[in-house]
Amino acid sequence: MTASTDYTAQEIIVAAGAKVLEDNKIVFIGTGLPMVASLLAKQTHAPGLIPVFEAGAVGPPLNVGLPISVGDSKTFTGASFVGGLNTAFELTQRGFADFGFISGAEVDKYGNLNSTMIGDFPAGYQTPRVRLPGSGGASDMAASCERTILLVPHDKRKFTEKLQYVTSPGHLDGSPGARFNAGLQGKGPYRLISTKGIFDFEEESKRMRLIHYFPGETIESVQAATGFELLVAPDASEFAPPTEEEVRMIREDIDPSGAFVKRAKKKANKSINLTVPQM
Amino acid sequence: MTASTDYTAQEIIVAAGAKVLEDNKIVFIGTGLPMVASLLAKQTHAPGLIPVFEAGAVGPPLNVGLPISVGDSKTFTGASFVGGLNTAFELTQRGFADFGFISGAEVDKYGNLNSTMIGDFPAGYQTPRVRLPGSGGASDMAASCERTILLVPHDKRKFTEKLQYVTSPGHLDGSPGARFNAGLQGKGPYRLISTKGIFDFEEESKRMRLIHYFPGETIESVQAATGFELLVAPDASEFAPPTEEEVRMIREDIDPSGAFVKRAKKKANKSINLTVPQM
Amino acid sequence: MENYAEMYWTGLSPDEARAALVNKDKSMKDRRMTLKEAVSQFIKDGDNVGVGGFVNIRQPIAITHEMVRHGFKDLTLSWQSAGMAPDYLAGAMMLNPDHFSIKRIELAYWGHEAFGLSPMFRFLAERGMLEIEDWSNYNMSARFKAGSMGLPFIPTRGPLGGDIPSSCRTKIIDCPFTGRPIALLPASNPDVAIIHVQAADQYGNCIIRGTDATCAEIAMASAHTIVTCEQLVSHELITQTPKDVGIPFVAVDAVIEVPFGAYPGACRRHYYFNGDHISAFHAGATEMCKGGVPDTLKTYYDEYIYNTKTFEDFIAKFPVQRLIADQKAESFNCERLA
Amino acid sequence: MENYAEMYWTGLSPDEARAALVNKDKSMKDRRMTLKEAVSQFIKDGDNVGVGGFVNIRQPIAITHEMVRHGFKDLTLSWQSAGMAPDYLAGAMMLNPDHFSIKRIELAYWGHEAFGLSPMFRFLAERGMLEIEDWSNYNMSARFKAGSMGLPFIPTRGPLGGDIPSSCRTKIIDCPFTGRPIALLPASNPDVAIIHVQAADQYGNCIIRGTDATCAEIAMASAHTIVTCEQLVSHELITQTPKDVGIPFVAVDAVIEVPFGAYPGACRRHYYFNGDHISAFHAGATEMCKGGVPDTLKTYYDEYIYNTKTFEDFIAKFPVQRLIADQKAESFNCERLA
Repeated sequence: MTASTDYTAQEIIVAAGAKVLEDNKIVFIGTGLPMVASLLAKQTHAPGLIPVFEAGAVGPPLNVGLPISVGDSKTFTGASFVGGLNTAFELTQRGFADFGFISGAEVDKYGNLNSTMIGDFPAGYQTPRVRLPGSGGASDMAASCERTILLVPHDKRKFTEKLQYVTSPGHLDGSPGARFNAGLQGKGPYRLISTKGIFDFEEESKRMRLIHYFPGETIESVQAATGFELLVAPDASEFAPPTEEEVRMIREDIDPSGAFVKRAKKKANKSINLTVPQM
Repeated sequence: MTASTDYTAQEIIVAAGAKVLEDNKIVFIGTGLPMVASLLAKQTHAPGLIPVFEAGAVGPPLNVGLPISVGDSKTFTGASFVGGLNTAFELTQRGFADFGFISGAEVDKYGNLNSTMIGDFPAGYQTPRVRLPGSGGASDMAASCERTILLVPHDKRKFTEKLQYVTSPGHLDGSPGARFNAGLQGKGPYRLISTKGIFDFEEESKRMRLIHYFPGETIESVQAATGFELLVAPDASEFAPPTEEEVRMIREDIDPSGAFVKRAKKKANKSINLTVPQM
Repeated sequence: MENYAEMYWTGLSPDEARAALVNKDKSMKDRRMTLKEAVSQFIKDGDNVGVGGFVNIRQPIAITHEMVRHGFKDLTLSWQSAGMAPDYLAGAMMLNPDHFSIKRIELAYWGHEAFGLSPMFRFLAERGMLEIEDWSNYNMSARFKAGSMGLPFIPTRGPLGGDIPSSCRTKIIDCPFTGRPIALLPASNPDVAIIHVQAADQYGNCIIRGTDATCAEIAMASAHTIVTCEQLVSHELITQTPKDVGIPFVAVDAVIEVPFGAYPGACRRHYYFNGDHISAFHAGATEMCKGGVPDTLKTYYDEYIYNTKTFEDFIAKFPVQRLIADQKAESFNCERLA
Repeated sequence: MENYAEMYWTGLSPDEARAALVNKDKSMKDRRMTLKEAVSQFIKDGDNVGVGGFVNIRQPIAITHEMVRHGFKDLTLSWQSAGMAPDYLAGAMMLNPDHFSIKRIELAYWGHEAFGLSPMFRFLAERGMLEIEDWSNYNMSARFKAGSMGLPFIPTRGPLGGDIPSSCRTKIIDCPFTGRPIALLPASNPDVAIIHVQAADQYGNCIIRGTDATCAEIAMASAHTIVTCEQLVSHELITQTPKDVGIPFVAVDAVIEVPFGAYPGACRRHYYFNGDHISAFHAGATEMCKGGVPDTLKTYYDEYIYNTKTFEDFIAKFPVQRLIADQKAESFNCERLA
C-alpha cells in the first residue's frame, strides 16, 4: 500500500470518491469521474456496490469496461434490470438509491449546485454568458437520492456565496427541515469532493465543513480558494494520497483510454475543467 | 347465409355484438360474451380488428382459441405488445381504443352501468343486498375508450330509471357536454345490446333508443320489459337472426367448450344470467 | 379541493414507505428461505397485503395457503382483480375468524370471470364482515404505481363520473393546467407484497411471462415482498436477458421455489386453469352463502390446507393425469420446444 | 395554486393530443416508406418535435440529416438529454436560419458527456437565438410519460427546491393528501416523434435494446411517429417475443430501415461511438463560437449532408475499417454468437 507520489488531481478525486462509497449500497452514478470512482470502489473495498444509471441500468457488474456515457451499452451488460429513464428515476424517487454521485460547475456553502448557466438569472436566462449543458439527471438525484456526494472543481468563483442558478438542490438555505418542507426526499449532500479536499455538511447548520485537505493544501489554502466562510472540522486532517496500486488501477484497468481521467505528467490542478464531461 | 332457426339468446347477442364492431379498429374487450363477439367479428367481416385486453395484450391474433380470462395466456400468444394493467389502461386513456366492449348488471337510460352492488348506496354500501364483483376495468373503459358498446341482460328491474350504484359512466345525466365537463374522454355509449335488441343513444338527448328488436320481440314487448321510457328510432326494425354459419362458428370454432356461450336445446332468455362471468 | 387532514392511509403513508426502503438491506444477497419462514418473518397482524396476479392468473396461491396455516388478524388486502388468492384467505375467515381475519379490502374486482362469482366475497360482504373500498382496475394499478414511484398520488381519468369517487379516497380537482376535472388517487404502499412469478434468481430478480399484471408496481410499492417462483434459476441465466426481468432484486425480501404455486389458477408457460377444482373449492362457501353449514368448506380446508404441511403436499393431492393435462393445455397456448 | 389561464402548450394540448389519436388510422397496415417521404409527410414548420434516444445513444441521426436537407422553420425541439441529433439541426441553423430554424427547446441536457459540450448549443444560447425551457431528465421523461398516458400533468419531486421551477411551466402545489409540496409537470405531446430503434416490423412494432430511454413515451405521446431501425424484420419474428416490443405499431406512422441510423453515436448490439467524428463535426461550430467564420462548418454540411442524397451516402463516406471497428467495439460490450 505504498502512497503514490505521482498522481493527478483527478486521480486523488477518484480515490477520495471511491472511499466515500460503502459496500453493498446502491449508488446512482452521474457521468464523468463518479463513474471512475464507483468502479474503483467496486474493484477495491466495495465489491457489493450496486450501480444505477439514469438511462435505466440497475446493478450491472461493469465487467466490460468503463462506460463513457450513463446510457452506454457497457452499463447494460449483465445488469439485473434494464429500463429507461422513467424507471430509473422512479425507483430513485421511491427510495432505492442510497447514494447519488453528481457533479456541478458551481456550489454554495449548503451544497446547492449549478450546472445550467453562468450569467444573470432570471433576467439573463435567455442570453447566458456561458451556457452549460443543463441539469441532466443531477437535480433529480439531488431531490431523491438518500444522500448525495458532490464533485466540484475548487475555485474561488465556483465555491460561491450565491449561485447564479440553482440546478440541483442541496441543503437549500440550511434552515431546519428545509428539504422536507420543500417536498424533497433524502438527507441531501453528504460529502463534497473538490480538487483541494473533502467536506461534509455540519449537522446543525448544514454548512460545508472541511474534513480532509489534499496533500499540498492546508486549511488556510483551502479557505483562501473558497468564496464563502468554510467551517473546519475539529479533527480536519490531510487526506492520504492514493496508493500506487490505486493509481495503477485507474490508469491501466479502469480508464486506460483516458476517457475521463486525463493523462498528465505532473499534478496540474488549475487546468482541469471538470464541468466538460459531466452531466 | 341461411338464417338460423335454432340459436340461443346468447348467440344472437354475440352475432349482434360482432356486427357492431368495425374492421381495422381497436377494441378493448371486457370479459365474457364481448370476447366471443370480437372473435366472431375477427373471423367474419373484421379480420383487421385489433383486440386489446386489460391485462396487457395488444393486437393478439387469438389463434390459439377463445380466452376464458382477459389475462389469459391465449391473449398473449402472437400479440404485438405485452405489458400489464397500467400499460393497457394508459394507452386507452391516451386515446388508442376506438371501442370498449363491456357488460353490466344494471343500466339506466343514459347508458350508465352498475356492476358493483345491489342495495342502498351509500347507506348500505358496506352491507349490500347482493354484492357483485365490482368494476374491474369496466369503469376505466367507460371513462376512456372513444366509444363503448354495452351488454346488459334485458329485465325491467335491470333497465332502471335510477341505478343503485354507478360503476361505469355512460352519458351521465344526458346534459350537453356532460362527459367532457366531468373530465371524461371519448363519446361514451355507442350501442347497447340486450337479450331483446340493439339500442343507440339519441344524439341530442343521449337517451337510449331502440334501433333493432330481436326476432320474437316487438317495440312494445321491449318497452314493456324496460323500467324507463325508451326512445324508438323512426326506422326501428327487426334484427336479422344469426346465420347458420355464424351459429356453427360460435359453437364449433369459437366457444366449443361453452365457456361463455352456454349450450341450450332451445331459446331460453329468462334463465340466462349474463352478470356471472363478466367483469 | 378537500382538506388533506381528512386523509388516512392504509399500509404505509408515503413518508413511511420511503423510510422503510431507506432502512432496508437492498444488497445483492441470497434471499432464499422457506415459505413458512417468509410468511412468519414478513407478514404480521394488521398488515396491508398487496396481492399479485390478475383474477386467477399467476395469483400467489401457495403463499395464501401458508398464510392460512399461520393465521393472521385484521389484514387489509389490496389488489386490482383477484379470484382464488383472496378466496382462500376469506374462506379461512368464514370458518374461524379467530384464527384468520380480513378487516378491509381495497379492490376493483373479486370474482372468477368464466368460473363465476366469489361466494366468499358475497358471504363476507353481504354480512358486513369486511370494510370495502371499491376502485377500478386502472385505479388500483395506478395507486400501486404511485406507491412504486415514491409519489403520494397519481392523476387518472378512471373514477370520474360515477359513484366510485364517493366510496373511496379519490380527490377530484380542477386540473391547474386545463381547468377540467381530474382525479387524484392516493398511492398504495402495502406492508407486504405477495407475488408469484415464472422464474427468479436467488437475489430476487424475477421474470414474468404473459401479463405483468401489476406485480412490479406492488413489489416496488411495498415495504417487503415475498416471491414464489415456478423455477429458481441462476443469476447468470437471468442476466443474459436483463430486459426480461420484471421485478429487480432490490424490491424483494424472500424467494421461494414453488412449482404450481399459482394452481389451480393458471401460469403462462406452465399450466392452464383447473376450473373443476375452483368449482369444488367454491361449493362449500356457496352452501354457507345459502345459509348452509360450514361442513363442506371445513372438509376442504382440513384436507387441502390444514392437514398438509406444505404446498407440495397440496399439489400431490391432484391426480398426476390432471396436472399433466393442465400443463399440456398451457403448452398449446404458447407452443415452444423444450 | 396558480391560475391555469396562464398556461400555454407547445405541441398539442392534452385535448388536441387525444383528438389527434382518435382520428388517426391505427390499423395494422404496412407503414414502410422512404425517409424523405416520412419527413415531408409528417413534419411541418412550427412543429414540436420529440427527439428519441439519450445523449449520443440511439439518437435519430438519419432523420435529422433528412430534416436538414428538407429545411424547416420555427421548430420546437423536446428531449431529455441529447447530443448529436439537435447538434445537426442547430448547425444547419447556424449556417442558414432561413433554411432551417429552431425556435425553442425544452430539455434537461444538451451536451456529449465524455465528448464535451455542444458548441452549437453554446452558440445559439449565448446569442439569444433560442427560447430555452430547462427541465431535468426525470422531468422531461415524466412529461412525455404524462403525454403518453393521456394525462394533462404528472406529479414529481424532481424540480422542487431549485431554480428549475422558476424557469419552466411547473406548478408546485401542496399535496392534497400529505400537505407537503409536490410539483405538477405539464404533459408534453409533440406533433411528431423521431426515434431510432434496433428492429421493427413493417407495421411499426419496435424492439429496443439497452436503454429504452424515453422512446416509448415520446412515441405514444406524439401525434405522429417516424421510426428508423437497424433491422426491418418480419412480424412473425417480432411476435415470437412480444415482450421485447417496446413501442407498439399503433403509435407509429412511418418505418424506415436505416442501418447505422444513429451513427456516429452508439446503438447497442450494432456499433459503439465514433468520438473522432463527433469532434470533427464540432470543430466548425467551435470556431464560430469563438467568433470565427462558418467555413469549416459549411464544408462539413456540404460534404456530409447537402451533397449526399441519402443517409446511405453519408455512411459510405466513412472508411470501412472504421465502421467495422465501431461494430467490433460494440460486440465486445454485448458478446453473442452471430
